[in-house]
Amino acid sequence: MPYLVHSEEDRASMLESIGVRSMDDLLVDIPQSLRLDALELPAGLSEFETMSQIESLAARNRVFPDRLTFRGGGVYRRFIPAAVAAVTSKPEFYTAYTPYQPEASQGTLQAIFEFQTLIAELTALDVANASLYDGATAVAEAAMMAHIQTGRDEVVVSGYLHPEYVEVLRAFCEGRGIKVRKGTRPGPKTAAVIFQQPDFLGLLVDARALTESAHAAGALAIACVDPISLAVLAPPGEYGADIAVGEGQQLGLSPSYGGPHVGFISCRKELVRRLPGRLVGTAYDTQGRRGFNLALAAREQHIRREKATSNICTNHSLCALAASVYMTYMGPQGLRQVAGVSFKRAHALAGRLAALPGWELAFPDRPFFNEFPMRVPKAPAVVRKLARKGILGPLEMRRWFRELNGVLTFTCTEVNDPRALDELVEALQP
Amino acid sequence: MPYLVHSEEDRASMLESIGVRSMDDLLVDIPQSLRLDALELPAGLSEFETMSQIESLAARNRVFPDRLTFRGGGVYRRFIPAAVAAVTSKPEFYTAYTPYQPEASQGTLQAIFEFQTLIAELTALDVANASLYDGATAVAEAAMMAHIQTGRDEVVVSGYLHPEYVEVLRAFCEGRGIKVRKGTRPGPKTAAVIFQQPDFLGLLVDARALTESAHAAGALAIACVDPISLAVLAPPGEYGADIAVGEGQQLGLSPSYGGPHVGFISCRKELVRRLPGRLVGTAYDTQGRRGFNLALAAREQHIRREKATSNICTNHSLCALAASVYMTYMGPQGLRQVAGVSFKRAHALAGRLAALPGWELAFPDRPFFNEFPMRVPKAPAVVRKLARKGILGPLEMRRWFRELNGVLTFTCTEVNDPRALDELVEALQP
Amino acid sequence: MTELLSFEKSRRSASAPRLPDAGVTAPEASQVLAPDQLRVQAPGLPQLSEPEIMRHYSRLASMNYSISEQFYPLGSCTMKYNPVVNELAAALPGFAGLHPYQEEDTVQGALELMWRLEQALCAVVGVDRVTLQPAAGAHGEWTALRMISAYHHSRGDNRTEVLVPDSAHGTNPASAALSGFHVVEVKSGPDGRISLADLESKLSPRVAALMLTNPNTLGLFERQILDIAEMVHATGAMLYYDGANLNAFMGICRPGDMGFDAVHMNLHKTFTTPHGGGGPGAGPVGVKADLVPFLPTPTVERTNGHLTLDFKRPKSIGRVRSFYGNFGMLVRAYSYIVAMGGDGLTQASRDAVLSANYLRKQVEDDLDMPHEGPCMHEFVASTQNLAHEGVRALDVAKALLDRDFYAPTIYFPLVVPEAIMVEPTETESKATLDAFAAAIKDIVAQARTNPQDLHDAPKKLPVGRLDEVAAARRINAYLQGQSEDPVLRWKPPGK
Amino acid sequence: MTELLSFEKSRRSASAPRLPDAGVTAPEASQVLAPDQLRVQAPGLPQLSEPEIMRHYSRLASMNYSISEQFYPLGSCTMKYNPVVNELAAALPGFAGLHPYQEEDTVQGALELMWRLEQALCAVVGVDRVTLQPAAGAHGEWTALRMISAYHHSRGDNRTEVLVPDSAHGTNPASAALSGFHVVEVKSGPDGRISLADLESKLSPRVAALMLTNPNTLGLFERQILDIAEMVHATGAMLYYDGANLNAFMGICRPGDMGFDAVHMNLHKTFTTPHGGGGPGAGPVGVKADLVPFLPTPTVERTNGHLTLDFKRPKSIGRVRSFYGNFGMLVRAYSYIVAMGGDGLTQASRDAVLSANYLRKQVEDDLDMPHEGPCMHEFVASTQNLAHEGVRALDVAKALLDRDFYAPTIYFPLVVPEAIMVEPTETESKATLDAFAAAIKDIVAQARTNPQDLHDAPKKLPVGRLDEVAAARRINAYLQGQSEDPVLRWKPPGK
Ligand SMILES: Cc1ncc(COP(=O)(O)O)c(C=O)c1O
Ligand SMILES: Cc1ncc(COP(=O)(O)O)c(C=O)c1O
Repeated sequence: MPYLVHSEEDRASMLESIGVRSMDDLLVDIPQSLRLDALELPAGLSEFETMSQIESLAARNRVFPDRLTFRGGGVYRRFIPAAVAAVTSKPEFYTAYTPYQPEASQGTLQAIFEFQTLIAELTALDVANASLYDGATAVAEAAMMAHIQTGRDEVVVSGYLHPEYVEVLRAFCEGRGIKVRKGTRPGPKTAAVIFQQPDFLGLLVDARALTESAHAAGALAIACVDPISLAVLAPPGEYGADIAVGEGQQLGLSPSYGGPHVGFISCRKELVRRLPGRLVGTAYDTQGRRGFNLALAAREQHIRREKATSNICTNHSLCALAASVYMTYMGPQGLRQVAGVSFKRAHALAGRLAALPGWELAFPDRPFFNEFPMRVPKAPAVVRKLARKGILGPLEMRRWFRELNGVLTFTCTEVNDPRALDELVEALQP
Repeated sequence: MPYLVHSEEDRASMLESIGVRSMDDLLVDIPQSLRLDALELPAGLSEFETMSQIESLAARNRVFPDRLTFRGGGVYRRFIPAAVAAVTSKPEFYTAYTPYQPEASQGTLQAIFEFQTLIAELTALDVANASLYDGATAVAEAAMMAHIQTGRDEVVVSGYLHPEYVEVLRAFCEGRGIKVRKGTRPGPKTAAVIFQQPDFLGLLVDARALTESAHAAGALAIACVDPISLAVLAPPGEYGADIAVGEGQQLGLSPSYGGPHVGFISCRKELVRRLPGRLVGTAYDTQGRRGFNLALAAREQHIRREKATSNICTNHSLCALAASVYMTYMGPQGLRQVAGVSFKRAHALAGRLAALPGWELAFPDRPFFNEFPMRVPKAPAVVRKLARKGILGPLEMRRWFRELNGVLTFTCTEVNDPRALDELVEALQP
Repeated sequence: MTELLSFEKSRRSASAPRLPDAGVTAPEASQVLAPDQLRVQAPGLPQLSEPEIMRHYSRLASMNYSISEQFYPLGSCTMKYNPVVNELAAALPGFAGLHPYQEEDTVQGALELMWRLEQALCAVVGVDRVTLQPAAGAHGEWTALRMISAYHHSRGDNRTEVLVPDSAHGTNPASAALSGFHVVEVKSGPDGRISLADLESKLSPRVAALMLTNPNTLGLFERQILDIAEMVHATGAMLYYDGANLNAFMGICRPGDMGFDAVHMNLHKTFTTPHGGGGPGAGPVGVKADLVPFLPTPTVERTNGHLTLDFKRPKSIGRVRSFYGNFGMLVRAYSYIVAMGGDGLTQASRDAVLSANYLRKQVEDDLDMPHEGPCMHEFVASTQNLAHEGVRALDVAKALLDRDFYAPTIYFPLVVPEAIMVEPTETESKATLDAFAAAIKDIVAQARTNPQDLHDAPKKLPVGRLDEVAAARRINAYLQGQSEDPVLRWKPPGK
Repeated sequence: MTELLSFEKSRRSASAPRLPDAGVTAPEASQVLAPDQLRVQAPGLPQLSEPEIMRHYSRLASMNYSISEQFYPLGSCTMKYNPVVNELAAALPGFAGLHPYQEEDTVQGALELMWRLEQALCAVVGVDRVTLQPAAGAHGEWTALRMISAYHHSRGDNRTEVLVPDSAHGTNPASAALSGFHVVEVKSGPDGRISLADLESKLSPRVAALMLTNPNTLGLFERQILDIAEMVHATGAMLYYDGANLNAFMGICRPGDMGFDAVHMNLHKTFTTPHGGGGPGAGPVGVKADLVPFLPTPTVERTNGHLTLDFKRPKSIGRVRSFYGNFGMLVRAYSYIVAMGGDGLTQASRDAVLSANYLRKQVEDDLDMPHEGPCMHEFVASTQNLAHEGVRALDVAKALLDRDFYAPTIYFPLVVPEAIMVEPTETESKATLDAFAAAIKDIVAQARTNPQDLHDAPKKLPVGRLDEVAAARRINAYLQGQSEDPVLRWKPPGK
C-alpha cells in the first residue's frame, strides 16, 4: 500500500517482539461495540490513477491567464519569482515541524527571524510575529490585543474594511464578548479603531486622522495594510498606528482559491507581550555562538493555557518563508518598482475606462493605489461579457454593499501588461 | 543584472585591491583588434518577461496527452512516479559537478554505484558504468570496446537496429576506421554482432542464436535492449551476450523532444577494463568506513589522454539518478507489472487493429513486446486523421525503410488506459 | 555551518532585480498623492542578488532536521511521510491559479474536490457534515466551541464552562477561553485516563462541553469513553473531540460513534499535508446533525452534480477566516485519501499502533513507563529513572539530536514529570525504530557513565544549547528601554 | 551521517508499488513467448516503500557539496549559479512532453527555440552556424574533428595528425584519437602560453588541426593567437577552439574573430545549465562557412518564419547522437541568454575575470603563482611552496572541504606541478571570495605549524580520505577471479 513501510513479515516479527498474537491484542482498550468492520471509502489507487483523478478535477476549473485577470478584492495575481517555490519546496523546510528543538531547526528559526524583521521594516513598527493564518484572523487577533491592552469591550471599524475580515472579526469578538461597531468615532469604551489602507474598494483613507482620533479616545489604532503598497504609501509606523496587520498573499503566494496565504502582525514595542503566536529571537550558546529560538513563550497556549494571548499553535510558517524570499528577492527598489508599475497601470486603466460611455470613477475625489471602483451601467453584464472573452473581470461590490450597486472594482499589477489593458478596454467597447 | 552578484562598489573596490585602474588593465593580453564593442544580442529581460517569452514558444508546440500517445520508436510515454523529479530536482544533486572530491560527493557517488548495480542486475551482467549520453552513443561505444578487445575492424549490425543508432554507429566507426556491415553472418574480421531486442519495429529477435553465431566467429555479442522489457524478457546475461547497451529514457525520463535521456552499458567481467566513462566503486577510509569513489580511472581521458577507452567526460549522471529512483520505486514486482500491462495492452490493441478492414500485422509470425508493426492501407492518412482527433498516432516506417512502405508501428504502455485504446480504435473506424 | 542574516549580507549598492516597466503613460504616485500619504523612509529590506539569496536559503535549509532526512518522533504531531505527489496535485494550475472570487461555474472542480473531501472525512470520523474552513487544529477547536456556544444559546441555554482534562494540549483551554468560556480542569486517574469521579464532580448545567483527546495525550485509549459520553450528554453538555490523535484508529473506530458531537482534524497530521516548519495546516471540523445549522459560511452543496457555495445559513456562526479554508492543503489531503483508500487508511492506523507498541517495547527497560500498555499510536515515557544521575528529558532529547534523530516531544503532557512522548507513525521502518531504540540505550548507558556529556549535547549541530534565560532578560531590557537590541528582530548596528 | 545502500535496506517481503492493471483481456507474455525468450531469474532490484526511498535519496543528497550551498571553485568547470527559472522553462509541458518524432508543424516552438539559440551562440562566438546535437564538450570536440576530417577529405587532403598543447584537457587528445587522428603534443613556454617555436616545428601538411583552449587551462590568454592562427592556416590546417573557457570573454572578443574554424561550447559551463553531478550537459559546435556543409543532420532551417529540420545534407558527417541534442538543456541555456541579454553576458565575463584576478591577488602571498598575471577567468596556483612541510595540493584541497568549501581542480593542467586551479565565476560574492582567501591563509598557516592535521583532512565529512590503491587492488582481485567482491557494484553477501 502506498506510503506504508512495513511488510507482512515485519508486522509479524514486531507483534512477536511485543509479545502479542495479533493486532487485536493491541486494540483491547477500544470497546468492541465501537470497532468498525471497514472504512467506507473506495479502495486506494495507484499514484498514476490518483493523479489522473485529481487532474480531471483541476480540468473542471477555468483558470484565467494572469495578464487578463483584473479581479482583486484581497487576492491578487503578481509576478512570483521562481526563487520562491525553489525555496519553499525544499523538504528540509516543508517537512519540518514548528522548531521546538532549536539546535536542529536553525534554518526555520533564522528564516522566521528574518520574516519578522522584514515585516517590521515594511510596516515601520518595532516587532512582528512569526505569522498568522490570514489577513482576516490577523485583524481579529489585533482586536484581541487591543481588548486585553485597554481592557475595553468595543472595536470600531472605520470605512470599507474587507467584508470577510469584518465577518471574522465579529466571530472572534462574539466569543470574547466584544462589540464590533461600524463608524468613525471612537468612544471611551473603544479598544481600537480598525481601518484598511487602501480600503476594500482600493481607495486611500486618511490613516493619519483615523490614528489620531483613536489615540484621542485612548484607543489603539489598527491599520490593515497592503504590503506591496507600503513601498510607496506611508507605513503604519510613520503615521503612528499601534498595530499593523495584513494579508501577505501578494508576497509570493499563488491565489490557490483563497489559501493558504499568510497573515502578518506587527506592533509597537509596548504591545509586544500581547502579540499572538510565535516569536523568534536571538540567543547564544555557551560558546557564544548566535542562534535563534522561540521567545516570549509565556504568552502562548502551551505555557499559559487559558490565559494565553491567543490559541494559535500551528501558524503559516511556510507561507511566511515564501513572503521572506519574495521580499528579499525584491529588495527595497524591486518592491518600489512593483508598486510603482501597479500604480501607474491602474491609473492609466482608470483613465481609459472612465472614457467609456456611461462609465465613471465611483469616487472621483478619492485617491487610489492599484485597485479602483468604477460606476458602470449594467455591471453584471460587464463581468459576463469579459469572461466570454477570456478575461477575469472586475468584482461587483453589490455582493457585499447594497449602496454600491453598479460599482465594480478593477485591479492592475505588473502582470497586466499594456497589451492586456488594451485587450480589456477593447473588450468593453460597446 | 540577473544572476550577477557584484555591485558597482564591489567592482571598484576589487579593482583597487588588485591594483589596477580599470577592467581594461586586466584584459591587456587580448589584442586590441579582437576587442568587441558590444555583443549583438537583445538586451536582457526580467525573469517575468523571460518566462513569458519562453512560455509563448512552448505554446507553439502541440502536446498530445500521454494516454493518447501511441508513438514510440525509441522514446516512450510512461508513468513517471513523482518521486523521480522530487529527487532529481534537489539542488544538492543537480548543482554538483562530477564527483572529483569523493568525501564531499558521497551522495552522487553512492547514487551512481546503485545505478551501476541496478543496470547490472537488470541486464544480468557483471558490471555497468555510470552512464552514457544516450542509446545511440552507447551502441557506438560498445562497438569501440569490441574493436579494442578483439583487434578487429568490422561490426555486423543484424536486423532492425534503430536507424538513428546505426547512423551514430557509422559516424563513430568512420573515425576509427571500422566497417559497419548489415547482415547476420559474422566473419573472421568481425569484432561484434550488434542486435536490438525488441528491434526497432518492436519484434523479438532470436538473441540467443545471434549471440551464439557471434561467439562462433570469435566476435562479441552486443545486445541493445529495452530496459522495461527486461522485467519479462531474457536479459543479455542469460543468453550469453558480452555487452548490453540501451536507452534509459523509459526509466523515469520525459520525452523532452529527444533529450536529455541516458545511455547505459554493462558487460562481462572480462571486458570491464574496456568500459568507457566513469565507474564508481567502494573504497575505505583509515577508520574503515565504507565510501564510494571513481574507480579504474586509468581507462579515462584525464589520465590516459589519447589512449583512453573513450573521450567521454561529462556523462548523463542526473538522468542516471532519475533512472535509479524509477527502478528503486518499481522494484522487481513493479517493473514486472509495468512490463506486463504494456505487453497485454499492446497485444489487445494489435488484435483489434488487425480486425480493421485492410489492416494486418506486418509480421504475423514474429512475437513482439509492446510495440508492433501493422501493414495498413493509406498509412500517411492514418497518422493525419488521428492527429486531427488529438491522438499521436503510430510511426511510419517508410521514413527509414523503403521495404516497409505502408507499415506503421504502434506502442502501448501503462499510460494508455483501456478507454484510450477504445478511442484509438474508434477513431480508425472507416 | 553558519549563515549570516540576509540583512547582514546586504549591500546598499547591490543592483535591484530586473522587473517590467509600466509601459503606460500615467503619473507617479508621488505626483498624485498628498505628501503625507507617501512613505518617507524606504523599508530596510536586504539588497542581495539572486545567487546570494538562493545560497542563503539553501544553507538555512541544510540546518534543519526534517522528516525528509530524519526520524522525527515528535509525539502528538504525527510527523509521517508527506507524499510528493500531493505537492504536484496542489501545484496544478487548475487549482493554484484559481481566484477565490471566480464565478461558481468556473470552479466546479475545486468545489467537487471540497465536497468529496468533506464526504471522506465524514466517513472517517463518523459525523454528518464537515467545515473545511479552519486553518489549523486550534482554529478548529475554537470554531467548534463557537458552534457549541451558538447551539446552547439557540436553546436559550447559557452555559459558561468548558471542561478540559489536565493532560490536554494547551490549545484546548486557550480555545475555550477565546470562545468566552471559563475553563475547568478535569484530573487524570492513575491509569492515565480521565478520572470519572473528578469528571462527575465538575459536570453541571453550567458546562457547555467537555474537550477530549482520544487516545489521550498519553497515547492511551479512553476505555470508558461510552460512559463519559453518556455522563456528559446527560447534563446537556456536548462532547468535543480533539482530533490530533486521529491517526490512532482510522478504520478501527470513529469519534462520531463514541458520542462526540464535534470533531476537529489536523490534515497536517493525520492526512499528510506537510507541516511546513509551523504551518500552514488545515483543521476541518466535523459535527453531528444538532450542530450542522451553526457551521461557518459558506458550505459546499451538491445538487444533481452541480456544486454551489451556500452563504445563506441564518444560524451560522459566520466566517472563521477569509474564503474557504486552506484550499491548497485540502487538495493534498484529498490526494492522500484517494491514494490510500479505505483499506490503506485502516492499515496506516494499524501500523501506527503496531510501531508505537513495538518501539515502546524496545525501550521499556531503559526508560520509565508511567502507564501500562498497550498504547495506541504513541507512548509517553519518563526519564525519572535517570534523575539520580542528574539526567533530564531535555538531556536525552539533545543527545538524540547528536545521533541524527529529531527529539520526541518533551515535558508534555504536563501530568507526567520528565515526559518523553514518542510517536513513530506508520511510515518509519522497523530498521529505523531499531536504530532509535539503540540510540536510547546508548544514551541511557552514557547517563550512567558520563552524564556530563549528555548535558553538553548537542555538539554536532550549528549551535549548542541556547541560553533562553539570558535571551528573556535581553528582551526585557529592550522592552523596558534599557537596551537597543530588540532581540526579536535584526537592527542595523548603531541604529 | 551515513546511509546504507538501497539494496542493503531492501526486504523481500516489502510490498510492491500500486500500479494500474491492464484492464484488457490478452494473454500474459509467458503464455505467448517461447520459454527461452523469457527471463529466468528476476532482477535483484531493491524492494522498498516510497517513504524509505525518499528518505534514502534525501540523505544521499545531504552528503553532497554543491553550488547551491558551497562555493565550488572547480577550475575549468565554471560552476556558476544555475538560475531556477531555467528549470521551470525546461519543465514546461510544451517542451518536456514533446515526442521527438512529432510532425514538424506540431513543434514549431521547439524548433524556433533551437533556431534562436543557434543564432545567439553564433553571435557569441562569431561563427556562421552551430549544431546543437552534441551531448557534452568532449562529444562536441569529436564532432568538430569529424567535420574537419570530412573537410580535408572532401579536398582530397589526407591529414592524419592533430596538434594538442601539453596543457590541454584530456578530452582533446582522446577526441582526436577517437576521430582517427594521431595526436602530437605541442609544448607550453615559460610564460604559460603555447610555444610558437614548438608549434612551428610540429606543423606540417600532415596536420589536420590544432586544438586550442583560450584562455588556456592556465587561465592565460594566448596573446599570440592571431599569429598562431596564421601559422596554422598557412599549412592548410584548421584551428579548433575548446570552448570550456568561453566564460572568460563573452562580449569581449570572439573565437571566430581570432581565426578559429570550429568551436565547441559547454552549455553546462558558460550557459548555466546545471552540471547534474556529471551531466547531462550540451556541447554545441559552431563552425565557419567552410565547415557548414559537414554539419551533422538534421539542421534547423527557417524560411518565412516556418521552421523545418533539414535531413538532406549530402556532405554531412551524419548523426552524432539520436534526435536533436539534449533539448532540455537547450531550453535552459536559451532561457539564460534571454534573461542576460548581450549586456548581461558581457558583464558576466567581465565579472568572472575581475573575480579571478581579485582572488588571485588575495592568495598570491600564500601559494606559488607559477605564471604572471593578469589572468582571465581562472588562475592556476601551486602548493610547491609547501613542499618543504610535506604538504601537497591534495592536502590543501581536503582541508578546504573541512572549511565548507568545495576544492579547486587539482593536478591539472599537468604542466604545473601541485597545481591548484581556481575558477571563482561571476556569481560568487566578494564576501565569499574573501572567506575563501582567509581559508587558504589559515590552511597555509597550519601547513607551517601542524601539517599532520592537513594530512588527516577531511574530518568533518561522512568519510575521510579513501584508499584508492587498496580499491584498485580489490578490483584487480575481482577481475582476476581471486575475489567475490565486484567492488564496482553491490552483490548480496554470499552470492
Ligand atoms: C493534542 C493536540 N491538540 C491540538 C493541537 C493544535 O493543533 P494545531 O497546531 O494545528 O493548531 C495539537 C498540535 O500540536 C495537539 O497535539
Ligand atoms: C578544458 C576542457 N575541455 C573539455 C572539457 C570536456 O567537456 P565535457 O565534460 O562537457 O565533455 C572540459 C570539461 O571538463 C574542460 O574543462
